Amino acid sequence: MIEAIQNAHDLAMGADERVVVMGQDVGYFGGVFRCTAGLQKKYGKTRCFDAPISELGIVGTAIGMAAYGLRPCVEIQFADYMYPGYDQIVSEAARLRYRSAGEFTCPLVIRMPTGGGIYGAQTHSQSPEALFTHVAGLKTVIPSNPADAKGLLLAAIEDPDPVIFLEPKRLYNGPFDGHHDRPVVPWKKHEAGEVSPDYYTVPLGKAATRREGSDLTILSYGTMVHVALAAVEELGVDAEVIDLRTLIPLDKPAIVESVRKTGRCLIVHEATLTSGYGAELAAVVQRECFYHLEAPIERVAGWDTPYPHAGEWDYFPGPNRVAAAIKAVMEA
Amino acid sequence: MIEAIQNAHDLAMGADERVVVMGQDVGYFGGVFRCTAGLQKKYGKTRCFDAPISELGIVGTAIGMAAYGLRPCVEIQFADYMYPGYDQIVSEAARLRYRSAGEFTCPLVIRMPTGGGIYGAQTHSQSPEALFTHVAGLKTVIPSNPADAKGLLLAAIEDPDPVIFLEPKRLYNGPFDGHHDRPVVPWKKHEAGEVSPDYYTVPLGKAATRREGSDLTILSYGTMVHVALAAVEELGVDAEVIDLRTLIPLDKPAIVESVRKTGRCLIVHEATLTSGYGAELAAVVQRECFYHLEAPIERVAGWDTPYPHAGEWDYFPGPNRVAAAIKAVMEA
Amino acid sequence: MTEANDRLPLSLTVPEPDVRPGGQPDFSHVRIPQAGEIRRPAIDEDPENMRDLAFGIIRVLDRDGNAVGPWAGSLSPEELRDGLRHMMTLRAYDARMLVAQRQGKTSFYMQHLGEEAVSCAFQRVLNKGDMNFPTYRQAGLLVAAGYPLVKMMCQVYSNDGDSARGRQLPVFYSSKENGFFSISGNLATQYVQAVGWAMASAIMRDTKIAAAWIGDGSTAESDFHAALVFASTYKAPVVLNIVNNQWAISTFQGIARGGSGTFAARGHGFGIPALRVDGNDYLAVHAAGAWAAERARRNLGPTVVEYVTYRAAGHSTSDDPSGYRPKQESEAWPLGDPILRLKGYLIAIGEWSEERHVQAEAEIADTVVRAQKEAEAIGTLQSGRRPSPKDMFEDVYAEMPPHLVEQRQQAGY
Amino acid sequence: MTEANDRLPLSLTVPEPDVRPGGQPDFSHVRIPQAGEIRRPAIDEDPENMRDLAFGIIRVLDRDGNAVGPWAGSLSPEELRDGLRHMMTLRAYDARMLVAQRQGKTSFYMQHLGEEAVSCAFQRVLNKGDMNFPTYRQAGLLVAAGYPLVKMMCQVYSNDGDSARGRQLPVFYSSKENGFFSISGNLATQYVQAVGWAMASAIMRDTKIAAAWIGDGSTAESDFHAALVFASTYKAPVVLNIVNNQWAISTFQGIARGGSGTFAARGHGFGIPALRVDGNDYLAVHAAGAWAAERARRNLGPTVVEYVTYRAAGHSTSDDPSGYRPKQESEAWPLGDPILRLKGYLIAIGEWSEERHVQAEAEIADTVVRAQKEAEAIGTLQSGRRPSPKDMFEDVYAEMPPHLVEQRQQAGY
Ligand SMILES: Cc1ncc(C[n+]2csc(CCOP(=O)(O)OP(=O)(O)O)c2C)c(N)n1
Ligand SMILES: Cc1ncc(C[n+]2csc(CCOP(=O)(O)OP(=O)(O)O)c2C)c(N)n1
Ligand SMILES: [Mg+2]
Ligand SMILES: [Mg+2]
Repeated sequence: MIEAIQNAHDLAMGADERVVVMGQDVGYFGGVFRCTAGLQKKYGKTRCFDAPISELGIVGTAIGMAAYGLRPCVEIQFADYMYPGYDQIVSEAARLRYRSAGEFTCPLVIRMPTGGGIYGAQTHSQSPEALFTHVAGLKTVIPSNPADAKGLLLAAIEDPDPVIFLEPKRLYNGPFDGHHDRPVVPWKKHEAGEVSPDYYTVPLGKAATRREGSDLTILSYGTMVHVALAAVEELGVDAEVIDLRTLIPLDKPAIVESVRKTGRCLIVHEATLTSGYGAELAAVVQRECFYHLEAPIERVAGWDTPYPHAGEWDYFPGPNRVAAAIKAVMEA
Repeated sequence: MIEAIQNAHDLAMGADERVVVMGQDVGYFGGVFRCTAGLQKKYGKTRCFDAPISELGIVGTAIGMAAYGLRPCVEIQFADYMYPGYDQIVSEAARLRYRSAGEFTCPLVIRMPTGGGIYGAQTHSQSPEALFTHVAGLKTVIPSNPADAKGLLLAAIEDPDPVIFLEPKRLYNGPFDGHHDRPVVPWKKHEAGEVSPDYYTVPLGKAATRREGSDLTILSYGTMVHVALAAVEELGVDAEVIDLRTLIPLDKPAIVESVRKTGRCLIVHEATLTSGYGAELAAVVQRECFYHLEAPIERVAGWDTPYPHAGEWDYFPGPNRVAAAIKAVMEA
Repeated sequence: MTEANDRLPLSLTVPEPDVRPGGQPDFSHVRIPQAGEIRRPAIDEDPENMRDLAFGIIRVLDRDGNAVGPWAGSLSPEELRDGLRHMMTLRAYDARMLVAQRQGKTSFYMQHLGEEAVSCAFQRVLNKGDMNFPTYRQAGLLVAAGYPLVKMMCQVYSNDGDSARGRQLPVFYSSKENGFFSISGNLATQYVQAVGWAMASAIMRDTKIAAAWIGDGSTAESDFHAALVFASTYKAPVVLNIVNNQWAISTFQGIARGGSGTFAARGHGFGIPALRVDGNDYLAVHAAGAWAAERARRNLGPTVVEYVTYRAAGHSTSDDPSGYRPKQESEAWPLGDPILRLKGYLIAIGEWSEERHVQAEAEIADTVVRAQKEAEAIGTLQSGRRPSPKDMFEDVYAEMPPHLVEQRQQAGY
Repeated sequence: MTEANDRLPLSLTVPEPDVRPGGQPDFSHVRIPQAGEIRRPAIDEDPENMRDLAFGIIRVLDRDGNAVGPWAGSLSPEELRDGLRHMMTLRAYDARMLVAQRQGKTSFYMQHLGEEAVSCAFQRVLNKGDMNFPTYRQAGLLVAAGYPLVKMMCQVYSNDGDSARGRQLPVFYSSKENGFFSISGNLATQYVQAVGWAMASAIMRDTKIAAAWIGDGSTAESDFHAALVFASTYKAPVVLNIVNNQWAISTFQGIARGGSGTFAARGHGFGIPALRVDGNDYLAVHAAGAWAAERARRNLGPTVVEYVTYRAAGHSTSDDPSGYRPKQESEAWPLGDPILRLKGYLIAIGEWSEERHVQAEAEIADTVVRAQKEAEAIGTLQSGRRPSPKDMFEDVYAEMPPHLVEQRQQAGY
């Protein structure tokens, strides 16, 4: 997935000189996850450069650049470190078009690796998507595979509004079904690991059905799509698995159609449960599908605690927890 | 409500010399809303003092003070301005006990006026409670009347953990039923406006039933409790109106019992709808009361836009919108 | 580690202004250099060699109405008369809008009383295409740029003529055309955005520069630091203005400033040259601003400029300063009134007269009243033509997403 | 406003280190004052009169192994031998833990190679009850305080002996008893907390002081600014340490520092006195730290201290510095190795010998190995006795709220 993201940057910078890349260690070194490798060499150090360790400064200057007319695509080294830039994201990037009635706009992409599974403990594992989905004016995107990552990132860079682009870091080097004790599978062995070298976009706001089924609908995104698929296969249940890809705007029609068909719904995410994005999904689904629902909607999510180091796999909502929840939904 | 909050500070500072008050304009002047009036004079300027305009600094130094053993109770001038301090709240205050396994703790209260209704536009009207309820380690409190405000604030100051204390600013000078075109009612004409001068606490985590009823359950908090009650009276529907008072920890038994009884549920808050705390409430209620629900749960909330100035009353979810939603829930 | 019980107890310092209500204002200890006293370094002077400029006060107009010293001479009499008219217009405009707010025609207002020179004079050092990132107290930038008063008033009234569709608090103007960035209610956020905007100009090998604005109190915010870090690192073509009007609502400047003598000194921590200027001296503001703008244009990087002035009125219409400072403090303020000072100078050099001044006042009053009538003919916050509630759902995104379409329908539009 | 098309295009400056991989490290332009050259001001010196100290480098040990100048003499030979042992212990500990990480016994590790003097020497200026707010690169504070290595290792292994129940990333220690505040993964947040802690001590009229720690790169964060604003305003009894080890992961210090010559200079923007010290000179670190601590104890307020050192190893076990700097850069670094320098000095004054050194190395290696065995007998990240998953739900709050009780039950506990 790293190559796909790097390639999206490369194509975007090649196609549009207004695209600039900034972030901690993204310049000469090419990013701690290598997502910007080679860009400085190719496009020069005023188009891809290292920033001081100030997420506020990165987002704040990027807003100024976007208002100027550039298309900054900036990296926050870990989603856990976006908080110092949160004021600029929420109070500024998200509101600039609105408060100036379109006179000033903010075409800005803020990328950040998210999620756990790499023993990063509480400050390298967070999934803060719900802190963005609550903010009017932001779009929030989270791919689950390289092909989508590239197409969504290019769509995000083209988008005239600020886009939060969450990259599940556990998927950087391969799909991950949650069985942490099994050998790592690289992307090249996965069908979605094949990425066209061309410039293409995946539209924001469109979910993808990863598996069709009739027993229940599983709504998920990012790493957890793979975990959900694994749990489904292991249980042998005929679930429909929807990968949301974009959280805001939400592809409500796809969700509603599926749940009305299956009559059952499970929501799976890695972020802490309470007030997570799953709550919004549950609220929407129960309202839109009330007369079709045969069982309460269940949520599988991270526990409402910080992400522990030693207990990483006790915390991570792996296939067993997902399977148990599938059973609960099916048996209710 | 201002006097009640001022009085709670006064009693807490009198009872415990570890209680210190800090914030912008809270010292000599006594706060832009006068909630700390007279405290500096009474307790000296090292126990109640003005802070520089740095919400980060206010929260950050308060965490250090709390770790030292003090009980800081700090004011953020408007909830809309808490974002610069959000990193310290989320990454530090909320996690200190956990990450040090109790070696260091953070008994800290962060007060902030919240909500609209005073023509404050987008930066003096926000209701960011969902940005706190998603964070493990925080408690989130929001009173709807002076008696509760005092008792909850004293409980918050006594609490050994960080508490976010949201004060609906539209309630500072009187209850508000959402009819902005009618004369303002002062608290002294309202029963909950009577506040005992004694030191007392209202326990965190306990909801209050403001009106018993059997037709439907309305879950709300802060200003919207009064709006909901008004809509209920105007419609003549026999609703049970629950004032949550504490969002985290949530009084789930009270909610579940009520909805199981009435079979219908409406959630009302002023914050933007998507990923608001209402989503969490809907997710919990549909799960716990699935077999008792006779209609989809509805949410009335602020629109998913910034809070506009001229259109304040088009934005505010007033009694008409609540009434329409009650009808929708009752007729579904 | 050893025990240290033999130590005297520590104590917390909480800075206090010299006087509080009831006390007698006394500014005699504030050292104010003579007009003409402060040197004018070369534009490309090494910051390390001009540290002294952060601790003096650059002044051009002396007490007798002469323009003296190395910073004098940046403006023609014609330009100065324009400047006088801008300041008088801003003051007249403020006065009318204040009354309009008291009359309930809008919800809120913020004046510039005593600070008119800062924004009015600075605007004149900018070129078309340059961008200010102002606070709510720099409307003089718009007035001096010739932005129509009617449009400003429509914003204040949140009426249908407001180009921002009534969405923002009064005085939160925006005009790209006039180099005035959309105002934010969150203090200081614009400061670092200005640096980014300036960086963009440099990245694009353009010639535009940015001007960042902040109040004394707001320099405590994080954005101020980020702005200085980024501006210093990338040598952004930006002027970093700090308007020190002595007060942040009820809090005096000593709380934000702490132990440094001045706000200008903040620049020294970053190797950024810093000037400190008499903010009530139109000529000094212009000269210092021009110096800093020239540095930016020559790709020499950022300059910090502190304007020493005084907020003569309340913080806003929600504030009554008599609760925290003596009523007479404003009059005791030693740098005088910017309008009177410029007027006196123009008269002294024979380019203005009491008669012309009275006439100008009348003309300006007339202009403002006419603009107000025009604006009120459209509407005020509570009456007349107001933006449609339908507008509320526009511009959240470039294209309205389905959930907002749905909500707009729910709202009945 | 006028058009400015006649201007030359601007351009963005992006600072670069002098050499990159493949280049030849050359530190000859780095001005390094002679040992003994920098003056030692009185403890209560006015910050304005000691600006020069932010631009020099306080050094005590010269190249010939003498301790010279006004900053010499703060430690006895006995204390220096302790210091040597602490540094050697830290280095031996690091080496073992690095191997343990490579062996998969834990997930991650961060070394102090080359920077041992900073934390080891500074700890010795503190009293019991004082509090450090460290980063992940000051474990020397614990070693020098006598905190058991076994406990440190249990933390690194996240095993059942870890007092923080395996919750934190390796090296994120915590020990209230030893004046070591719980480490955060979010850079810089501790800096302002230290100021608050110090303010609390002053509010309570106590005698304790705080020491804040930050890396060169992290000074760009907002918390750094807030810390300086609050410390300067309330004259908090805190030492504001900045460890400039030249690198922030792959980013050289020039990006964070920008145009100011040094990080110490940041203090000048706030009127805070600032020292700049040879961080590889145990005696200099101790003397400067003691000076700053004494200022705090005398209620004279904060001091900024920049330690000039070099991160000789990778940023962490996740980092390979050969990707962004020449491999030989570390050796070319002109301030030498802190252990070798102190050893040389002790030998020069006849208080140490090569033999004793070899023996000490063996003893220390033995101590570390024994501690490691003890820790591993409890467990490592992947094996042995680990904290129970049940613990995961504890300490989120003092009392477990119902929703966590429910989740714990769901988890099977
Ligand atoms: C982030 C943030 N915190 C607090 C406020 C509330 N507030 C509005 S104006 C003000 C004082 C600003 O003082 P200063 O920067 O000196 O500007 P001045 O009003 O004097 O021009 C405060 C505290 C705010 N708007 N934003
Ligand atoms: C808020 C935040 N942003 C980014 C990071 C990622 N990060 C961890 S260490 C580091 C470099 C820190 O450099 P410096 O402050 O110089 O300390 P050093 O490692 O050299 O001791 C970065 C960018 C982080 N931990 N926290
Ligand atoms: Mg001010
Ligand atoms: Mg470093």
